[in-house]
Amino acid sequence: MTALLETEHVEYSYPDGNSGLRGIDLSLTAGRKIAIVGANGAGKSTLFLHLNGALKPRRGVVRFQGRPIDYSRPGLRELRSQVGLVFQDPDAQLFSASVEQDISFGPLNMGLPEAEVRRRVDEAMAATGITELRHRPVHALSYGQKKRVCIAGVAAMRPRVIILDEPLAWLDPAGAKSILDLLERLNQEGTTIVMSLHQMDIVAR
Amino acid sequence: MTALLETEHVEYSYPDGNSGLRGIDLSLTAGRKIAIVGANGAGKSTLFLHLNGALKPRRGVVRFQGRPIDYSRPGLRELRSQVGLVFQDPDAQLFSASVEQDISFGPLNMGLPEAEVRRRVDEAMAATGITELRHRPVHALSYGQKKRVCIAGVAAMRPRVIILDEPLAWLDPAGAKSILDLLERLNQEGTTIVMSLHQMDIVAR
Amino acid sequence: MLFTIDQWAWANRLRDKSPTWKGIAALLGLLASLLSPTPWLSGSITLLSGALIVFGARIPLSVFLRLMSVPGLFLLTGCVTVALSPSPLDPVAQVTIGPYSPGISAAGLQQAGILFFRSLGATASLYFLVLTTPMVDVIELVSRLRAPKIVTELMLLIYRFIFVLMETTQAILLAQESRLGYATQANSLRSLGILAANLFVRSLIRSRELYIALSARGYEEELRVLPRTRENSFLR
Amino acid sequence: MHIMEGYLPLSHAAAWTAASAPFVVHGLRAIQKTVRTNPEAKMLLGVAGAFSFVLSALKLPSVTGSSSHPTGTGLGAVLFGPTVMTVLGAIVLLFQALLLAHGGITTLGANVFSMGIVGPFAAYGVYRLGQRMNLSSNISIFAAAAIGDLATYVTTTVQLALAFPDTATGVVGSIVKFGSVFLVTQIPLALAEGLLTVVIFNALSKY
Repeated sequence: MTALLETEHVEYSYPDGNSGLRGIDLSLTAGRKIAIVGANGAGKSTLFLHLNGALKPRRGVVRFQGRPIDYSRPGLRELRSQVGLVFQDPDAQLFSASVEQDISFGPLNMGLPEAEVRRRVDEAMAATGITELRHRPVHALSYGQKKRVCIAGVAAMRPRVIILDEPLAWLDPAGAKSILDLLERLNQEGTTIVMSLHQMDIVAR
Repeated sequence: MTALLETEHVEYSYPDGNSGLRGIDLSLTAGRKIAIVGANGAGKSTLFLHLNGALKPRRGVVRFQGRPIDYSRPGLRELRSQVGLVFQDPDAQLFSASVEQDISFGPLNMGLPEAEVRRRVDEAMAATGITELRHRPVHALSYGQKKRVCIAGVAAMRPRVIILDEPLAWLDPAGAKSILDLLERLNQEGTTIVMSLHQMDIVAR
Repeated sequence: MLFTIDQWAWANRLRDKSPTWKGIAALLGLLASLLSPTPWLSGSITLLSGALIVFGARIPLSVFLRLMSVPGLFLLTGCVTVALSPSPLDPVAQVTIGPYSPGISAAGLQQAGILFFRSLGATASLYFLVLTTPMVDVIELVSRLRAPKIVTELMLLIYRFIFVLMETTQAILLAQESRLGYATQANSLRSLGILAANLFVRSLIRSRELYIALSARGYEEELRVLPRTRENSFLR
Repeated sequence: MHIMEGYLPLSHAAAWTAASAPFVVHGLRAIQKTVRTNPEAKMLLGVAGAFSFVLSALKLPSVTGSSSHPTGTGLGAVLFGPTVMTVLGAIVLLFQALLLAHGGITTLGANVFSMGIVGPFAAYGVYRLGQRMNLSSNISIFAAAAIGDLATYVTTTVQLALAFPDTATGVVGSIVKFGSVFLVTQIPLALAEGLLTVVIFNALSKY
């Protein structure tokens, strides 16, 4: 069985000379739930941006389903419908004040018909437990609720993998537990889950 | 010996009806180092904003050095040069371009002569172990370094009390220990230290 | 907590009514106020809008009254200025200061009166729309008026990021205040400048982050979103 | 200085809207062209628009002690250019009308003309002139922001005077009336805005 996502000797350095990645080898099997643990600044976020094609390695190669990533526009479109990325800061990725509209963005970009988009939005909201937030403005939501909207926005695209950067950051234990439960459920429904965790999260749980 | 900071039956509720404080009585003796432990949303941050005059209680009274807080402009100026507040999220309180500039903000506002400001900035940087970061842009620092800059910015004002909201949040154990050591040192030099801790911090250490 | 109008727009009893109808009603109120030859019509529109806001949308009267007083200073100085004349032809009241004899003219007074009620009626009509209609619906309405796509896209982004940046601003203001940033006038100017510069730099970072995050969800050229669902309305 | 909802007669409201329209359309075309080659520009403009709204919601410590709000007109014109600022200014003015009840829908055209067109173009012109005359950047920026502000107020004054000519002395008399009421209060604010813009640019240069 080939790996779903793989990196081989991936190297990257930021234009401003900030630390990047040095020879990362990684192999993710489909269906798993994986946590990557490391200190701040260890490059987890940088790695994740490579897995979704947002960054291109300076050296080495990233493979999805055995094939090197095709960085052309249609290639990236295909990759991004399969590999979803949830960022750490919800305010960095929620662009519409309407929960419903924000979640519909990804599915619409995939070119799905409106009825299908609506169905997926409803399903993603149900799965993440935010159905009753449908008509609330994003700026009135709590931090944890915003996190759920972000996850729903990616889940509505039904990717094979969802990658989450520090999904537990800034959440209290109860909030963190409910996000972990949600990820567990998505995983059992067949989505591969990759997330980065902070050392503190491990110590505490 | 009178208490340095005292609250008596302090009540507060947010305009949006969010939970606030209900009848808080607190008495802090000068020179001590005190931790206030409570779950998220217990109102620790709200309480701290009262101690520094940023919020005015709806009922009850806050006393500094035995006298009720004077909420006039000069009264608050005096209070805030004596009671320093370090917020939980460093990104919310670091607003200058460079480390040195940020630390000088408080002392400059106190109207101190430039030479004295420089001396205090140097001292505060030395005390918090960030002298070598002096000319670094704030946004390029790690989370732990930012926390230190925040503490230095308040310490440079030489307040009698430094109040820290969740100083250990989101730090790994090594980072947390070094912040605790730093607070211990400031305390031994005569500064009263008040901090809120999350239950998790206690579990972890 | 930030903007009273926005808060009520999301939490009033007419929220889910068709934005098109609400828009048409507000427009009629605006036009009628502007064209009203007497204070009677514009005055009635003020009362009608107020009634719809208070009894229809169930927004407290105190909120409506407070909002009506927002443009009060402009209205008052504006109307007084219209009524005053450096040398009135038909003075109602006049004073002589050396060679000048300014006063209030009868025609000016009448004009100021009409103007006063006209502005109130128009303002109340606008309040009816904005207090009952969430901004997301207003943006949808703008797009139905065939505004260029880029306009509604920018409106969507600006509306969302007003709140993100506002939150940052309030946090920084609090932090600056607690380090005496606004203790004197000179301090205030300097602190405000630092705040604005910082906010600008953070805005640039935010826009970069947003681009990366939206690209990860397949953004290429257009910010496409679903129109809101609304049951049983033949004119959505 | 926002002209409130309903204050201008319909004919004037329509005329100012017609006067503003070509500038807005031109700005929109320029933006559309930029966005087509660089899709990231859309996010930048969106966040920049939000920034200018938030800036205008801040309180400006003024020399007189009364507080007002910075317009950010000069800042925006120098940073983004006046063409782009017209579009951002128009949307920000719309949001100010809808969220804060500053200004209005029927007076949007007139307000866009004074604050989104005359202000930014005057500020940008002064800034470029200052650069060409090799003035220090502090002086150019101060002058750009302060004069951009004043130009806005003068425009508003003319708009009000045209709508409400004095019964005896006509439009000119009315300009004097409105001018003396508004300008006296606005000059200190224009100076404060100029100072603030200089402080912002100096702080920005440290990044």
